[in-house]
Amino acid sequence: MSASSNSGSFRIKGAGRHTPARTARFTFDGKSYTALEGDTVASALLAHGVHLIGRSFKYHRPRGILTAGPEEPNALLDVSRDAARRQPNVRATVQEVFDGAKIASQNRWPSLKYDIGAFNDALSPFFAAGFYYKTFMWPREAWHKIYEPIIRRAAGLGVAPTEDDPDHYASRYLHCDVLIAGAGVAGLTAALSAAVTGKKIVLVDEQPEVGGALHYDASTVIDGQNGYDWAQATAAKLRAMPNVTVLTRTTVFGYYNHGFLGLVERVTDHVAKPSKDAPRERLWQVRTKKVILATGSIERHMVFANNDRPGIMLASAARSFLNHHGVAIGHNVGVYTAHDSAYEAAFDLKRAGVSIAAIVDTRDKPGEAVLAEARTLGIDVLTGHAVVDTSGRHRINSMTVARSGNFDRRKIKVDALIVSAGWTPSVHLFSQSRGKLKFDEANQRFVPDVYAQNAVSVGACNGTDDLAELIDEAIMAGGGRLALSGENRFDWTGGMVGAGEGAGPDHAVKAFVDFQHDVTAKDIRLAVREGMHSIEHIKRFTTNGMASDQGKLSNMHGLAIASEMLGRPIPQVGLTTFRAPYTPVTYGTLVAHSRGDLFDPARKTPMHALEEAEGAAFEDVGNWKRAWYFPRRGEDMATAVNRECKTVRDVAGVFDASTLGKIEVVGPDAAQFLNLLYTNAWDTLKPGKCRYGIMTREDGFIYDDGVVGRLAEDRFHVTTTTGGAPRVLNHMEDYLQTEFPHLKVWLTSTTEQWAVIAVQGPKAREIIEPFVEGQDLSNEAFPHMSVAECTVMGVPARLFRVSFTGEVGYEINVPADFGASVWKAVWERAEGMGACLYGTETMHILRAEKGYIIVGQDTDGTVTPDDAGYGWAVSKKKTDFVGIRGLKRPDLVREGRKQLVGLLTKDPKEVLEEGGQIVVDPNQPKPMTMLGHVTSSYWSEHLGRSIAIALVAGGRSRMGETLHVPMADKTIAVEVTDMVFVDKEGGRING
Amino acid sequence: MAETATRSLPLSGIHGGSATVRLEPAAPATRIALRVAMEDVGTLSGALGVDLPVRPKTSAFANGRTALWLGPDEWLVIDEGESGLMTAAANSGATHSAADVSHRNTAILVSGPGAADAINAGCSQDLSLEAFPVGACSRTLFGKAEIVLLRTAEDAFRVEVWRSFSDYAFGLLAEGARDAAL
Amino acid sequence: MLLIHCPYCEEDRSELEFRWAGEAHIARPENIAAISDEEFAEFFFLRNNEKGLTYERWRHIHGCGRFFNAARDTVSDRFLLTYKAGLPKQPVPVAEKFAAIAEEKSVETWEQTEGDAR
Amino acid sequence: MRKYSVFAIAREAMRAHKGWEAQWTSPEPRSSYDVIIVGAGGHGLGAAYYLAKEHGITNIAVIEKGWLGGGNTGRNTTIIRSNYLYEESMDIYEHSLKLWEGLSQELNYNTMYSPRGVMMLSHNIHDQQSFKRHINANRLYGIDNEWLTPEQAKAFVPVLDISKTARYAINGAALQRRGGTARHDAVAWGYARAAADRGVHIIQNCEVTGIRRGPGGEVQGVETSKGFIGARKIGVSAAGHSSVVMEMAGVRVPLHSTPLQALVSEPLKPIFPCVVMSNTVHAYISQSDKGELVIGAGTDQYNSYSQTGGLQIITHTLDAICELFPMFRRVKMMRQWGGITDNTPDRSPIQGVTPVPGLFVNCGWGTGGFKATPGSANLFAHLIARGEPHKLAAGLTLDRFRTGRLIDEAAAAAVAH
Repeated sequence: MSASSNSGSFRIKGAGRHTPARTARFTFDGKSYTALEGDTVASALLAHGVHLIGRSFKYHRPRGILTAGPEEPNALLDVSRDAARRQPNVRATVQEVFDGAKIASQNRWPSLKYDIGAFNDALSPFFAAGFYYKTFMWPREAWHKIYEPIIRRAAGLGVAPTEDDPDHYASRYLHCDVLIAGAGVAGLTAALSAAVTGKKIVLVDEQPEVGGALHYDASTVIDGQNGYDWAQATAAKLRAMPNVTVLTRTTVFGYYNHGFLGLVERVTDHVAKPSKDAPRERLWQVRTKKVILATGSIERHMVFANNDRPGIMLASAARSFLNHHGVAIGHNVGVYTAHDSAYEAAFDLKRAGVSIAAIVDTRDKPGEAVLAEARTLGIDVLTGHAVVDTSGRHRINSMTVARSGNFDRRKIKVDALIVSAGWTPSVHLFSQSRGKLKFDEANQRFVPDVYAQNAVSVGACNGTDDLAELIDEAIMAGGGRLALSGENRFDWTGGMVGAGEGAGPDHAVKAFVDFQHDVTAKDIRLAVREGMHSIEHIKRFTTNGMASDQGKLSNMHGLAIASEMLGRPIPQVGLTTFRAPYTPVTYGTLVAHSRGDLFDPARKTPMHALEEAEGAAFEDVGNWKRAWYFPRRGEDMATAVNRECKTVRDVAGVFDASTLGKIEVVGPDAAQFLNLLYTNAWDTLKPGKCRYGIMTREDGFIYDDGVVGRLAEDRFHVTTTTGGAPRVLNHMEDYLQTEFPHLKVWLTSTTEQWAVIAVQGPKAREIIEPFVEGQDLSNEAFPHMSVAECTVMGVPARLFRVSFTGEVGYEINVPADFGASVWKAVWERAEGMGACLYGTETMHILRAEKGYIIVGQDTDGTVTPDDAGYGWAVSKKKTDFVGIRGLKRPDLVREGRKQLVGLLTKDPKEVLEEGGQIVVDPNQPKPMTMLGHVTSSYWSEHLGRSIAIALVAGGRSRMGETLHVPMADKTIAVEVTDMVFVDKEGGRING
Repeated sequence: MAETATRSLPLSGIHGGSATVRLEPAAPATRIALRVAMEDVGTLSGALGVDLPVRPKTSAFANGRTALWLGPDEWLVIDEGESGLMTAAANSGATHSAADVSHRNTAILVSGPGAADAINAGCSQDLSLEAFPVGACSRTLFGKAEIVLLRTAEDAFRVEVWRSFSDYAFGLLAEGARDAAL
Repeated sequence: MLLIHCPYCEEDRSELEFRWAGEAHIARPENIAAISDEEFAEFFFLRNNEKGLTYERWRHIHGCGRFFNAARDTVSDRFLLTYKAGLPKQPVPVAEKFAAIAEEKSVETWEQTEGDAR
Repeated sequence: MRKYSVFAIAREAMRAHKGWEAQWTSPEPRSSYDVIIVGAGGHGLGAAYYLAKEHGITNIAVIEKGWLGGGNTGRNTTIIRSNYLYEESMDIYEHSLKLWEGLSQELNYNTMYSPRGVMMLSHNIHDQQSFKRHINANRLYGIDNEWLTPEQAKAFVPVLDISKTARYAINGAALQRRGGTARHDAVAWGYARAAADRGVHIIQNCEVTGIRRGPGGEVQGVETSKGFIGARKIGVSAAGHSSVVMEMAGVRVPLHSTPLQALVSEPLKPIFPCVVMSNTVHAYISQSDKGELVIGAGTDQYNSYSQTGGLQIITHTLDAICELFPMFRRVKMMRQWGGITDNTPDRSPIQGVTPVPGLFVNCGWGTGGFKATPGSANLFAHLIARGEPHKLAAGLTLDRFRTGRLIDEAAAAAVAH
């Protein structure tokens, strides 16, 4: 062993695949270290002999590095590039070191070595599984006020980021014929085989390089060359083919319906100075015809007392650190195993100059070949033995060994211990695809059985252990022809699930099944004793498998212990469901581009920029940004709105109505169609005229409203509410396509074809007159509720004489690209005449003064046309329209329904709160009987008092009655009135 | 009044793209949303001077006009000049619906070797040449906006989008273009 | 995310382009004004909500815009067929039906994976 | 039943916890019972418990096709609140909330009811009008719910982004302080333990395959995978599978069964103090005692019994969450899952008698049934015992779909969770 470089005294000269000259500096808990490029944080720390990495969730026990992959439950760290780029809960075994990385341990205070929380470990007899269900109940409030905050502070792992993430993320949809998950021997072979067929192939692997198990398995020979080298050469060959995409550092995290898979590619987290244009991660959403699952298998740990000390590690992980990273995990390593794979780890370590204290094997008869090799290398093998305990505070310093069934124990000094209980096929994706597993009794494992989608599993994830067989299977899955040979040094045997000897008896022994959540074998036994007989109950009661590694190591052990305790075979106990994601996925990646301006389209009208320049405040209405009011210098909202209201009534105002939905209804049966879709009659409407229409659904409740203009016998210009446009069109299409397909009529959304400039007020006509050509605007020629196609400022326009204010009103529709230009000219003239710009707030007030309703504000989906006082808009002559039957249901025709009425506060200065509830007797005890609520309420500058509209039970029969609106601090008396507050005779509108 | 309205395009002045993707707003065009029953397709084709395609996902081009199949009785007809599409349709004599949508839509031209990748940042369709050859067109979703996509060349697309969604579409294309260049 | 075959576009497209539109083949009564309250409630509210084979409507709202019908297995979410609006209820081909039954049995439903001993 | 307490734990700690008894037993079914409840979720188990406790009926079987608490009880995001709009809703949810407040003590099982507050974000004037309508109605009904300014909301949830430039800036919030969360499994287990202690049989892994009816149409019992089990009263409380079970008795109910997904993050130290919901951007979020951010996504659009949903539902939800809480972009999704929700046309539940004598139904809780668990169970027990609804549940009948007297919380723009 030589401490050859400053990249760590545990580096083995000549071992590993990194270049010694290429180094990177990082800090861990403030201390600086040098790593080699290609190191994971785990390998870099191990190279410096650092084994204590973190603290466990519940007992705060010291923990080290257990694995070399994404299944790592212990070594979770906080990794940051800078203050805003801080990432909690990062697996040290996955994160590659980059120059300048700042890395910190988690879940400890004040420091990793001296953690107050470790007191929990001493109290652990009290903290058995599910203990919190049995206590913390007295007194009543104490759970929320005292116990829960303490538990919360102790729980959790990393600290959430506190700054907005400055990185960006990308997303891409991808289509292929075959997606291959995993680029180990099986995946690469399948890819080669599939690639020659010319199909479009995507090969994905989560590691920085392809190779899978070949990272640690240095003895496998494929196609006559070292396995790892073959893998890299094969990847290069595949990358060169036009029909193949190879994605590394990319995890298939979810296998969803109909060949849809989610992938996450880590683009820059390993780079010291990423390009600004590079996303941190990229989401790939793949639709594939076929999936080849070559996801390999995961080694299991041994379950025995104090099996969680730093320095205890999976055998394959120790091999990865040695063979790939060139790092020895200790000087004097013990081995505890039930499977041959750990022997190979011992051989590799021994050959690298590490002494092997002993191989402790639970089996009486390990594989002959490995046993022979151990003898050759002079390694002590204790068959039929168990490790029953370990010692060492922050790192293992000895293992206690006993012969099976014997009480004699002896301590063997070690500075690391490698373990293997065998291998669990990675069937996560198969299971997510809703395939059905079967239990392989002989090998104590679940393997794929029945497929629910077009997928095939190859290699270790399919339970195929033999290399030659695996290669054949992969070639077959790929569908091509290929000659490939492979050779293993040893055929592995063995494996066990459940607790080894020394995991019990239950008193005071902690044999961990799930490391991160501190679930021990006795916790699982306790769950069974307490009546938890379903594996899901056991999981939930103990939290086994619910940590951030989602049970990759613990599920099979937990199941086996439960099975033994229940006296039922494993398949009868069942298996918990594998859920996406396979490994945790960053929210930012799933969100990808949908952030900031791209979170949701902000729809703006053609006049938006001009309105902005005039100082408009905007409000959100659905996706639209609408001008809300136009404050002048020094004005607050109320002042501005009062001025706008007064100006419109006295002079005129200009309003942007472009967002109103517009649907062009064209065809010989257009009127007949509208007859069916609206409660009103349309065949009587003459071309050139408009009518206000109400639309109900079959249930008879108001769905939308708007003015409809008839441009020709066969052409209507329908308007809808701003928010209702898409759903109204969908509703109309539904009836047209499926209920009334015989009608010759078509619908086209023209909302955005037209910019709509409303000019309202006594001077409206005077303002627009000079701009309009081809239409006489006189009252006689163009009275209220008229429509005409004409020319405005030289461009074809649709001019409506309509009013939502009660004043003379016009709505100029010009093709949208001309909107800004026309608006500018009209406003220039209007301004000169003393008019104003006004926004939606003023529009709301002016219409309320006239008693015009806003669907969605004064109605809420439970209001009939009659309730709203619009019974006149429901045709009595028509024999059919959508809603005709719903309107006649008993509850819709009963007495006492809520009806829209006006409310006037006794104190004219008092403005009711919209949403205020109305009662007869404000002094009644709670719960009070409520008659309805205030739907609209404003200060009316024109009237010099407040006005309101309300839904009130039996409202129209209560005219003149005094009711009350009780607020938190006072009760407001109101009088029920008519809904029209201004110009009841309607003279102004026709002026 | 002498003053004549001037036209301002929703994406005027905007530009963007990356090393492999060029993004530019298309020139103004005349467009109609055309609806006509199968039996009258021939008549309308004659009137418009372009054969309305009847196979899904296809388009036709003739006399400066492009007709895009959007649905079994629905086409988007684009004329890049100031032409009388509405009048031509009206004069066909056949029952149909034509609505002028020249200003409802605007278009973004996406070109370059990364064009398909840029669009696939938000479009779930397979844009390989086998699945979406030159001339193919489809209404679809691009992120959270509806678009009509037309492939005009192996490495060029026209993205038709409603004007109020055009900022969003351009912004998302710019992100896609940036990523496609990596 | 489902993959749905649009019978008008004659192509499989992502669910993103579609909107589900409820149970299929519920005809609006021709004499709707004359039906009873019970009949109206049945027409407007009551749905089969089948577990297994269901006939439903979809609209290719961000595609060709057409409403169409589909037969789908609500346990496996497999589409057995789709067909144009206006056609009567189409029988599921026998082979598809068997495939669906097999698939329904083959998919791991939560009852199977998360159930207790059987 | 051995009482749970800190002393019991201390005693057991001394003997390696060997003395705990099973929380419930797994008996073989008798040939008949007085009452059968189909579905051993929180609602069904709770109904059995209240039948035994308040109505003296103990000869009850709760029949469950999977494992108890394995349906929506064990899959939801555990939000509890009662600030609904309509009286029918306020009645039942407030009844429930009051029971939540004492449930741990009642059951001698820590259900971890945590009144940490449920905040609904208002993003526009429409939200504000709707929330104030709720707040006023709630106040006059004796239910707490208050309006907060954006600054007050931020003081309550420091990680909230209240900047005016946000795409959907926040203009206020409604807060129900008594709202909060509870531990979902504990509710099912607590009721199961307390019911079993009173003699109720909980029969798991037993699928109901038919409902047998007598000559007068009345129920006689259920066919199950374990054979016929008799009963003159059957209560169906089968959530997403209600349509399937009711169909066995020939009763159609106006339900859609739809997948609803949820997700949790990796565990984090406390960062999120309450429940926040936003109707406008479609998301809700809280943090569990274990430290996971628990996030509810929307329902998928189609009927399905598959308990899987589309990834696009998850991504859309996270779009919204990250807009509201930009610092969560680097947080990671650890696990996603789905349940089957049973949704009615008016998004309000159905609890009442059916046209079949002896058959009672409790369904249609949609995406929000967890909060109702104790109240619904309590009133369902009353319904089964008395044969007619309690006055607090009188409006929840099936008949409302005939008369049109709907309880349209969705139309009233309440957040439906």
